[in-house]
Amino acid sequence: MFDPKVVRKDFPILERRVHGDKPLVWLDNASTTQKPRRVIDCLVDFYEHHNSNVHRGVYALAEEATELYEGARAKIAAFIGASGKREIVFTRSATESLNLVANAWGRANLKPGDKVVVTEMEHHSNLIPWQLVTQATGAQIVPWPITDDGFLDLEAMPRVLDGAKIVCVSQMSNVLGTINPIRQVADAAHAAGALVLVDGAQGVPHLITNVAEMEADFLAFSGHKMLGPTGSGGLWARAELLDAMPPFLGGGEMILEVWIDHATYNEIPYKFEAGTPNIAQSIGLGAAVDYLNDLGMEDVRAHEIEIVTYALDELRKIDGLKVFGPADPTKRGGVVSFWMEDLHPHDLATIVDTEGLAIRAGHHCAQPLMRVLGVPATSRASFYVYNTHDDVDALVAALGKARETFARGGGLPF
Amino acid sequence: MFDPKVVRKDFPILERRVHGDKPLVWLDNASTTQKPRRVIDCLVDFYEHHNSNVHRGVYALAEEATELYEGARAKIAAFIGASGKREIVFTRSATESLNLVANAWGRANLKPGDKVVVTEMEHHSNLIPWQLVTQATGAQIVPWPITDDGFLDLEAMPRVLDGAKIVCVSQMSNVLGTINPIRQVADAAHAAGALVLVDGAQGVPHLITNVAEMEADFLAFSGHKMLGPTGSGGLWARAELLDAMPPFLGGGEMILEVWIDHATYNEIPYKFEAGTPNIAQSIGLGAAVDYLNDLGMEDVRAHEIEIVTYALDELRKIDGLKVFGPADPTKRGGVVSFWMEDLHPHDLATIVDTEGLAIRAGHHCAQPLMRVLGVPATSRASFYVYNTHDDVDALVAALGKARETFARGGGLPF
Amino acid sequence: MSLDDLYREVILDHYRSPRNKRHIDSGGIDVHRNNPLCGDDITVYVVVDATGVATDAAFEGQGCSISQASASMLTEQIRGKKVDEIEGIVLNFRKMMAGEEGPGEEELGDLVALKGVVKYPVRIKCAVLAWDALQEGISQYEKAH
Amino acid sequence: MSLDDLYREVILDHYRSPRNKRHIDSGGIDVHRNNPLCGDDITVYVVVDATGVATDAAFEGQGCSISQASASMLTEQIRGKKVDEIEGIVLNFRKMMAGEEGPGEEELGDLVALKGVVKYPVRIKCAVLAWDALQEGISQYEKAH
Ligand SMILES: Cc1ncc(COP(=O)(O)O)c(C=O)c1O
Ligand SMILES: Cc1ncc(COP(=O)(O)O)c(C=O)c1O
Repeated sequence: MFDPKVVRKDFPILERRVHGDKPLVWLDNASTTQKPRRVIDCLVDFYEHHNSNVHRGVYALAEEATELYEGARAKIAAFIGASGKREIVFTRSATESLNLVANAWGRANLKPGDKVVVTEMEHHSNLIPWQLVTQATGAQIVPWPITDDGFLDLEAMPRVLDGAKIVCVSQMSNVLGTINPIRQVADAAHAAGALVLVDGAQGVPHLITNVAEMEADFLAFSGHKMLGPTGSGGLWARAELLDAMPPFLGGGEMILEVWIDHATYNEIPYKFEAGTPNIAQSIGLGAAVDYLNDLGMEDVRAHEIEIVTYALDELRKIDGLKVFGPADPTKRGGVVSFWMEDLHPHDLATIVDTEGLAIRAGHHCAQPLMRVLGVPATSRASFYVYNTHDDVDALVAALGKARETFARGGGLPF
Repeated sequence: MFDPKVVRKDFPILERRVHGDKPLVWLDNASTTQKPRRVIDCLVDFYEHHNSNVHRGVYALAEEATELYEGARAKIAAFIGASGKREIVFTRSATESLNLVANAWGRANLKPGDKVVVTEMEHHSNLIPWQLVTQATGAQIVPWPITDDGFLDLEAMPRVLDGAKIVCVSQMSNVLGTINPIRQVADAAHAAGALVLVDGAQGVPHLITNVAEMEADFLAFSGHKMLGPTGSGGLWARAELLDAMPPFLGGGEMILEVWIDHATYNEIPYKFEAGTPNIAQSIGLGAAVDYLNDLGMEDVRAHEIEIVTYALDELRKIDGLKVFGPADPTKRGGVVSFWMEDLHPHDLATIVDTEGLAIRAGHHCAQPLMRVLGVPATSRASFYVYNTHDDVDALVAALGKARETFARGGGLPF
Repeated sequence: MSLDDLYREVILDHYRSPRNKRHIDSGGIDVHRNNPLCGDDITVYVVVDATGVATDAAFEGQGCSISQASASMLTEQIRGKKVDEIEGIVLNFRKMMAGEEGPGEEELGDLVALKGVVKYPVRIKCAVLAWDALQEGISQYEKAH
Repeated sequence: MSLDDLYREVILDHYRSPRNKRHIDSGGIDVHRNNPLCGDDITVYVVVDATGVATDAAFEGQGCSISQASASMLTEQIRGKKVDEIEGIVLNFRKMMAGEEGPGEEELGDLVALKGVVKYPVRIKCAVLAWDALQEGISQYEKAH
């Protein structure tokens, strides 16, 4: 098991001080993670030694860049248990991956009246693309409700799946931390004739992910949330599905033969990678995967359970603080959303920031979920491999300071 | 006027040797350019000191990252003469920008029978997106022919513009080097009631670009072709157009208020930047713009004319070598495509590679143009600020070696 | 950076006991604004009489202390003023938020307490949310009259 | 890296004087393939008689010396062979292109000259283009028989 205090040393930014002399405490990992030296060095090495476009050149640098880029694809395929690298499409982000599915699969397969199931805990990135495509095709969105303790309502499953064409579900909620039972959902969805799109933006960085075991059809993920560069991410999909889908973006690299008014398309995954891709970023994501593999994803998950257990225990001691989502740390990831009486999350985040802590306040791109929870916003601390008990203690201390600033009044201000 | 031999020193990769001890001669700048130390350092500084998601956090790092990201937007707006930074949408590449226009503007505005004009010299990235959207909307593509000497056929202009909804034209051809008369095209197109989409992937890096003077409606550009990181690029469009267009990708950041089945959208440009954008890359592009501004775009262009003049002179001395595109260096950019008798470009590129030279062989993502030129492929050398006469001399010498390898036979092998 | 600059007592007071926080069927100015950063939302209501005087002003919505206090102070500050005077107040408030020193502060009354927000750039959006709604409302009013 | 490994004399000879470069209305195998990297394209034609013997083989298309010479040699090498023998040749050729040493090279005849391509990974696609077409043609043939 790794020691997060040792891991921290690999992350140059964690030396930073903010607001004068306050050491940075990074607790917004659900938004984006920091980058280890190895990833930064990988980018520098690429630009200083191998920078070239991929696939199209016959010269030495093109060959090197292509090998690095395709090597990263293979690493990612192995990391999530894909059956081969042709099932991995590089994108900028989980958002782009989800839009790719909604557009390429959705526009070709949805008809008026078709049902697209979206859970009430989905991020806007797994909702708005489906709003846009259902508006264009005449299909409709069916929300899948959640229970009071923050789980998918499995009792509602038969009803929502009835007549569904696709089910859009996050592997882990970016607000509640809930880990969803993907295999169970996939089995039921397939029995009902629906495909399953998993938003793995939060799950892939934190959980052991194996697409073969999940039995899902699509998995979107975000490289910058798993120690990779900004602008890295991808989509896994079963090869048959990718093969059958029309292209999404058009341009160089995704074609075979082109005439003015029609074209034939390249094999997968290239059919879905139009134009110059995020080359250095995808290679950097490969380096991040190497780093995570060296830590070991079992241990990444074990550390997460450990720190969330500690954080939940400490936060629950605070009077007037309510934590959202599952109580059992083994059923949730390292995302802890909470509400502190009398303190709007926005004020709270500003105050803890003056102590050097980066936490998130707001709707976390999940406005429908905020309505279900009955709050306008939450505060959210989210952990990763470099976070320690000290960070939790710093959070608790900063919350004390926030409480002092806003001496107690009466109840929720809304 | 800068000295390219001094400029070279800013580019670490130009120290590289390939195939043993051959110094790298980078002549594939039309595909992607190398990165100066300043851009690489900017990326490292971002990841080591400021890495955070943008726009959504209230803490110190989010503020710093947002300021850097929006600062880069302002630099780019100024660089191309936009009236403000709200007219700049960050994308991954010119390809993504062109797809954005085809999808967001095209799907909302094209009807069966509408005409989309695409020049015969367009890159696949400014053609395939229009194939996809015309197939979806029932509109049709009208090719705008070129003349024998590689210019847009202006005599055909009234015919192709008649009834056109949009004209898709590159600022500079990535095969012929031709600089197109955008202002003239825009005036005629507007008089005919059509919008003008300029593919600036080649033009923006090499020419002084001012969107106000161009009078176009959309300008796509590619950051990685102008010294910026891979994964950088953007779209400029007139604010009224962006305001009126529906969104393209859906997700975080591009929304205002979200319900399960509908949403309202953020103001421009954020409406078009769904999810975590290419943050470090866009900031790096800002650093590239600083670097180009320090060189001075007038001088960048002057250097280009100078080196192309020399290159054309030297290449024309080679027996059996045909250069495509305009003969006058002031009417073309630093892209030189040619055919050498008896030598397929693919073989030629392999041979010059063994001498350390990176040139491109193939259709350059412009298959329709290859048919017009009557060749299956061309060889292409393309220049930028760090290229010198020595590089041209090395090319000429390597071509001699290629000729030796393929002792002369008879004519074109097709 | 001192939090006391941001969270002045008068701000916390307006936050805890917001003035004029109620719905008005104004028939006049009635504009909703939302801050996509944090989900705060505010609706500003102003009743303008035939002589162009704001005889009543109120707000609804929820959000952080800064957005709520700013809205509360806004309603107090514009009540009984003429529309063109109100435009002056909007201008002076925006100047203060842009960090410009200057005359006109005395007209802002309690609102001067929001001056500290300038040091917290991401929070400026919170402070101006109600003002964006008010300004939009005034433009609509002026177009209609 | 020596270019002589790549551009052996026999390759240049097949490039300059391609064998069996013509159209056949084969009624048998007739498959077109294109290399999107460089735009090379090849169509392979094979006439197979009732006993499963390739009585004629030819190609058309254009491209670099490697793709053209490879196609030219292919037609020579498979002529007069039975379909299952041809499958063995395809396999041996692919093995050679994958850098595997081994028996079977003698069956490849002139094609052994293409061994040097292995050191130029981006050019392997050129060498196998005609073979991809042939293999696709054989599958189609076998499905139909
Ligand atoms: C559950 C979930 N889905 C999607 C996204 C969007 O991912 P990206 O930032 O890569 O666009 C996020 C992150 O914000 C997320 O938490
Ligand atoms: C004229 C032209 N348009 C578009 C593109 C595509 O740009 P990008 O590589 O940024 O996708 C290119 C570059 O390949 C180009 O030369």
